[in-house]
Amino acid sequence: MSGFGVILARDLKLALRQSGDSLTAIGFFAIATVLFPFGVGPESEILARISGGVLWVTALLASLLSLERVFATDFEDGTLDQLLLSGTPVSLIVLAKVVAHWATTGIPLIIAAPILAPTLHLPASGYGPLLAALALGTPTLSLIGAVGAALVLGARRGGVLLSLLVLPLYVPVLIFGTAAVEAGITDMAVRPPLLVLAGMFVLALTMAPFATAVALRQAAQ
Amino acid sequence: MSGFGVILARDLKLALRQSGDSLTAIGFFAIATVLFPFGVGPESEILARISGGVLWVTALLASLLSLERVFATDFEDGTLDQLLLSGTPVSLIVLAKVVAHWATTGIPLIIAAPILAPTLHLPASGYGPLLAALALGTPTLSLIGAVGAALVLGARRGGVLLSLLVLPLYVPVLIFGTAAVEAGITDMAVRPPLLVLAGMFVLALTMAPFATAVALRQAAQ
Amino acid sequence: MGAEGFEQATFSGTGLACRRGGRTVFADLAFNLENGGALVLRGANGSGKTTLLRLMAGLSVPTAGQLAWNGTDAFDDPDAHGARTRFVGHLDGLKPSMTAAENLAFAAQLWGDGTAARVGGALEAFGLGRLAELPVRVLSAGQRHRLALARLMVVPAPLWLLDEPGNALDDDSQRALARVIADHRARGGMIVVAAHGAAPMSDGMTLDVSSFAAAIPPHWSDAA
Amino acid sequence: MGAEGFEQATFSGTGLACRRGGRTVFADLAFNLENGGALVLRGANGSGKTTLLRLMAGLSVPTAGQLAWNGTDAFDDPDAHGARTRFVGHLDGLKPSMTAAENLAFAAQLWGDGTAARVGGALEAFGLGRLAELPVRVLSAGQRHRLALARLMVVPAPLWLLDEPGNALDDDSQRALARVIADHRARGGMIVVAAHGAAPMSDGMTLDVSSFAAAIPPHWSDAA
Amino acid sequence: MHKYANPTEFMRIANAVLPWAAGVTVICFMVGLPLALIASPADYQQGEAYRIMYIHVPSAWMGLMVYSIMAGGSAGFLIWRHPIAHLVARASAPLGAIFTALCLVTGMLWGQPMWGTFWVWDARLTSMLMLFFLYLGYLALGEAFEDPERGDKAAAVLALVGTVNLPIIHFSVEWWNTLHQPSIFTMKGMTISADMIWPLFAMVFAFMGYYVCILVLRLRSEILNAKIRNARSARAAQPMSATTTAATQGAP
Ligand code: HEM
Ligand SMILES: Nc1ncnc2c1ncn2[C@@H]1O[C@H](COP(=O)(O)OP(=O)(O)OP(=O)(O)O)[C@@H](O)[C@H]1O
Ligand SMILES: Nc1ncnc2c1ncn2[C@@H]1O[C@H](COP(=O)(O)OP(=O)(O)OP(=O)(O)O)[C@@H](O)[C@H]1O
Ligand SMILES: [Mg+2]
Ligand SMILES: [Mg+2]
Repeated sequence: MSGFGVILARDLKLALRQSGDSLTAIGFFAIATVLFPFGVGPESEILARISGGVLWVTALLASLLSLERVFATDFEDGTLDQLLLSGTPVSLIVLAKVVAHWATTGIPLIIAAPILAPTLHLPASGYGPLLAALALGTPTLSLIGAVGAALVLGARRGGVLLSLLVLPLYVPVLIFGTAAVEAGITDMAVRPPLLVLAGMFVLALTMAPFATAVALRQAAQ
Repeated sequence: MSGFGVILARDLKLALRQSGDSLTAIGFFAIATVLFPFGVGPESEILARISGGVLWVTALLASLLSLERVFATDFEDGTLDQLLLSGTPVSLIVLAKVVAHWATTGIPLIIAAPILAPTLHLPASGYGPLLAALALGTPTLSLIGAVGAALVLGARRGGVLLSLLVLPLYVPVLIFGTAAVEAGITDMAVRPPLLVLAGMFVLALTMAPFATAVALRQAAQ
Repeated sequence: MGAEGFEQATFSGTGLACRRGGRTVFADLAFNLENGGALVLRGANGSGKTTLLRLMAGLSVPTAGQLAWNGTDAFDDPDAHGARTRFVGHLDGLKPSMTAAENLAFAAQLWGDGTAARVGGALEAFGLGRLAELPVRVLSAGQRHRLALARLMVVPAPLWLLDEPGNALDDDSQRALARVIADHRARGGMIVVAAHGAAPMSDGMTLDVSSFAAAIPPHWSDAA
Repeated sequence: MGAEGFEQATFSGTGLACRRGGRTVFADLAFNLENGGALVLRGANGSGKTTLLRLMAGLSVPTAGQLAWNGTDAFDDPDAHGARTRFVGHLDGLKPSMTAAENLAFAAQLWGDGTAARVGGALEAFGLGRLAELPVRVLSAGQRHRLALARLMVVPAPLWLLDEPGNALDDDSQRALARVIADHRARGGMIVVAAHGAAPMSDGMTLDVSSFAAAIPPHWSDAA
Repeated sequence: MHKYANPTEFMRIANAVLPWAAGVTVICFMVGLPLALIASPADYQQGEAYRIMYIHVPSAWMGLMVYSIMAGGSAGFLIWRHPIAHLVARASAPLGAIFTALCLVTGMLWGQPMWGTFWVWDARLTSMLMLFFLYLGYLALGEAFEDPERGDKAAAVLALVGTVNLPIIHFSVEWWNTLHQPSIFTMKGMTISADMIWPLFAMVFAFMGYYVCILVLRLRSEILNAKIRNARSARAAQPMSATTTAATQGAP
C-alpha cells in the first residue's frame, strides 16, 4: 500500500511544483467555455438553454487534454519501467496516478464551474445538480481516460488518437451529467441521473485500473 | 528553398505513415460535433441555431489538439537541432511544418464539415459560407497555433498551457468565421467577414513564421 | 551497511529465446547466478543484450524458456520479482523538474520504508553531493546517468541489472561505479552488466549473446 | 569522394564564456582549428563539453566571446554556419517511424542536392546495410547511434561536432568511426569531439574544458 | 558584466521619481474622488450609477496602456537584450492583469443596472476578457520553465504577438455594433460634458501615479532579489572553482 501514497504524493508534487499549473487546466476550461457564446451568439435565453451541455462538454475536453500525458512522460523517460519494478501492484500504481490526475484537474474544474456558469446564464436551480454531477462524473472521466492513455502509449499523435478512443466512452457520463443539470433547471427529479453517475463511477473504479494495468505492462514490453 | 519542400514532404510522409493519422483529426472533429446534440438535446431548431458556432468551435479545438506535437516531437528527439543546422532559414522551416499541419488537419476538416453539418441541422444556405470561412480560417489557426506550440516547447503541461496562450488569438478568427455562416443563413452580406478572414490570414502569414522562428531558436538554446 | 548481507539465493535461466518482429534475437540461452556472482553480457550492437536484461527484469516475456529464483518460476509473483530487482537501462527514469535529491528520495520511499536515510550517501558515492538541490533538467548527460546509478544504492536489493552503465561516465565515476559494484557483491548481491569495452569489474562470467543468435534451427532463418 | 577536398578554412573562438542558470560553466576559452585539424574536448561530467559544442554549432549563444570562420564572425549568417556544420549530440535526431534508409535520405535531401546518392555508402560504412529497411523504432541503442553517425557522410560538410560519439558502440563500430573520421580529415575537414576514455583518433589537440571553470576573473563572480 | 551596473543607475533615477509619483497619486485621488463621487452632476440618462465610470474607464485605459508598456519592454528585451526593459515588462504584467480585472468587474457591476445583465457577449467585453487571458498566459508562460531565462524570452515573444489584440479592443465598438459606449474621444472632439471630464482625468492620473509607484517598488525588490541570487550563486561557485583547480593540478 505504501507505493500508492508515494506515487500519489510525487504526482501531486510534480503538478504543483510550478504554481501556474493547476491554473492552466481551469484556464482551458474557462477559455473553451467562453468560446461558445462567440460561436453561438449572445442571446441569453439560448445560452441558458445550452449552458449545462456546454459546461459538461468543455469539462470533458479539459479532462481529456490533461490526460494525454498521465503515463506518456513516465513512459518516455523510463520511469514507467522503474514503477513496474517497484513491487507495488500495477493496478495500485494506476489508481495513484488517476487520483493525482483528478485532484489536479477534476477538483479545480468543480471549483471553477460555478464561477464560469454565470457567463452562460445558467439558471440558479442548475448549480446544485451541476456540482453534484461534476463531483460524481469527473473521477469516472479520469478512470476511463487512463485506460485510453495507457493504450496509446508509444503511438504517434497519441493525443488525437486518445480522443478517438475515449470520447465514445465519455458519452454516457456526458448524457447523465447534462440530464442532472437539465432536471435541476426544469424542476424534475435530480436523483436518478446522479445515481446512474454514481453507478458508472463504481463500475469504472472496479474495472478501469485493471484494464489500464494490462495496457501498461504491454506498453513496457 | 529546397529545404521547404523536403521538410514538407517528410512531415506529410510521417503523418500518412500510420494510416489512422489524418483520420484521427477528423475523428476528433466528428466525435466532438456529435457530443453536442447529447449535451444540448435533440431539438432541431436549437441545434440549427447553434450549428455554425459548434462546428467552428470544434474545428478550432481539433486544430489546437493536433498542434501541440507539431514541434514537440522534433524537439524531444533532437531533429530540431538538425533542422536548425540545415542552412534553411528557420522561418521557412516553420512555414513548411505549418503547411504540413494544415494539409493533414485543416483540409480533412474542410472535407468533413459538410458531411457532419447535417447532424446539427445546419440550414442549406450556410454550407457555402462555412466552407469558404473554414478554407480561409484554418490556415490562420495553424499559423497562430505554431507560435504557441513553439513557445511552450520544454514547458511542463505544454498542452494545456498552449490552449491558454493560443485561444485568445483564435477568438477573432472564430468571431468572423461564425459571422460568415450566420450571414449566409440570414441572407446578409457574406463578403465582409470573409474579407476580414482573408486579411487575418495575410497578417498571420507575414508575422507568425518569424515569431515562431524566434521561439524555436530560443527553445534550442 | 556491509554487515547485513543478502540471503542465500540463485537466479537462473534455461532455454531462453526471444523473438522481435518475426526475427529470433537469441535462442536456447541459459545462465546461472549465485550470491556475489557477476555476469557480463557481451555481443555486437543489436545482439540482444538489452532484450535479455529486460527479460530478466520481468519487463518483457520470453518466447520460450524459464527464469527461476531459488528454483521457482520468477514470474509466479511478478511484483515480488520486481521488488528484488534494480534495473538501470538506456533511459534514466528521472523527473527533470525534481531535484537530484528528490528523485532519489522518491525511489527510496517507493522501494523502502520511506526513511530515505541513504539518499545522502548515494549522492556522495557518485560525487553528486553538490548537485543535490539542482533540478535534473539542468544536469549534464553524465551527471544524469550517475544519478540513475545512485538510485541502486538507496534501498538494497539482491539483483542488479545494468545496461551499459559505463556510458557517458568520466574516469572518476567509472571508479566509483566499480567500487559500488564490488561492495554490492561483497554483501552477496548479484549483478548482470551489459558492456562494450571494459566491464566495471575484473572477474565474473562472460556471456556472449551474439553466439546464441547462431543457434537458430534452420527453419528460423527464413523468418529473419 | 576523397578527391574533392574542402576549401582552405579556419574556425576559431576567443574569450568564449557561457553561463547557465546563474553559474559560469566556463570562461575565457579559446581554440583554433585549421583544415584537417582535430580538437578533443576533455573534462569531468558537467565541465561544459556539450555546452561548448552547441555553442560552436550556433545552437546557443555565448555569454561573451566570438566564434570566427575564416576570420569573420560565424554568426553574421547563422544559416550559412549551420550549413557547413554537422552535429551529432546526445539525442540522435532520428524519426522512429521512418526506416534507417529514409532517415538518411531525408538528411541527404535537406543538406544536399537531393540525389541521396551516398545513402547506401553511409549505411555500409557503419555496418547498417542489412537494417536499411527496418524502422528506427526497432533498432538497438548502438544501431541508432551508428545511424546518427552515418548521417555525417551523406552530404560532405567541413565542420563535424561530435558529442561522445563512441558511446554504445561495439568494437567494430568504433573502428569504423575512426576510419570515417580519418577520411574526413584527409579531405581537409575539421572535427571537434567530446570524449571520455579513448578518442576516435590518435593525434589532434586536446582541450581540457574543466580547466576553464577556474579561470573566472574576479569581476565575473558578482555578475554570475 | 555591465549588465547589473545599469540597474543601479536605473534605480537611482527610479527612486528619484518615486516620491513625485506618490505625490501625484495622493493629490489626484484627493481631488478626483470627491469630485467624482459628490461634486460632479448625475448623468441625465444613467443617474448615479454612472459614477462607476470613474473607476471603470481609468482601469480600462490602464489595462491597455500597461499592456503596451509590457510589449514595448519585451521588444527592447528581445531586440536589444536590454535587461531593464524586461524587468519593467515582467513587473508590469501582474499590475496590468489587476487593472484589466478591475475593468471587467466594474464593467459587470455597471452592466447590471444599464443592460440588465452582468455579462453580454459583446465584442469589446470579450476582447477585454481575451486581454486578461493574455496577461495570465504571459504570467504562466514565464513560470513554466526550469530555466528562468527561457521563460522570460518566451513570455516576451507572447507579449509582442498579443499586441494585435489592442487595436481590436479599441476599435471594436466601431467595427461591431455593440451595446458598449463608443469612445469618448472622436475626431470631432470630446463627447462628454466638461463637468465629468475633469474628475475623470484626475482619476486617470491617480491610476497612472499608482502604477508608477508600484512598478518602482516591484523593480526595486526584483533587482535586490537578483543581487541576492547572484551573491548566493557566486558563493556556491567559489568552492567548485577551488576543487576543480585542485583536481586539475593534482591530476598530472
Ligand atoms: C464587463 C463589462 C465591460 C467591459 C469589459 C468594458 C470594457 C471597456 C474598455 C476596454 C474600455 C476602454 C476602451 C478604449 O479606450 O479603447 C471601456 C471604456 C468605457 N466603458 Fe466599458 N466595459 C464594460 C462595461 C461598461 C458599461 C456597462 C458601461 C456603461 C453603460 C461602460 C461604459 C464605458 C465608457 C463610457 C467608456 C469610455 C469610452 C471610451 O473612451 O472608450 N462600460 N470599457
Ligand atoms: N520489430 C522488430 N523487427 C525486427 N527486428 C527487431 C524488432 N525489434 C527488435 N529487433 C531487433 O532486435 C535486436 C534487439 O537488440 P537489443 O536492443 O537487445 O540489442 P543490444 O544487444 O542491447 O544492442 P546495443 O549494444 O546496441 O545496445 C536488434 O537487432 C533489433 O534490430
Ligand atoms: N540552469 C542551470 N543551473 C545550474 N547549472 C546548470 C544549469 N544548466 C546547466 N548547468 C550546469 O552546466 C553544466 C553543463 O554541462 P555540459 O552538459 O556541457 O557538460 P558535459 O561536459 O557535456 O558533461 P557530460 O560529460 O556529463 O556530458 C553542468 O554542470 C550543469 O549542471
Ligand atoms: Mg542495448
Ligand atoms: Mg555532454
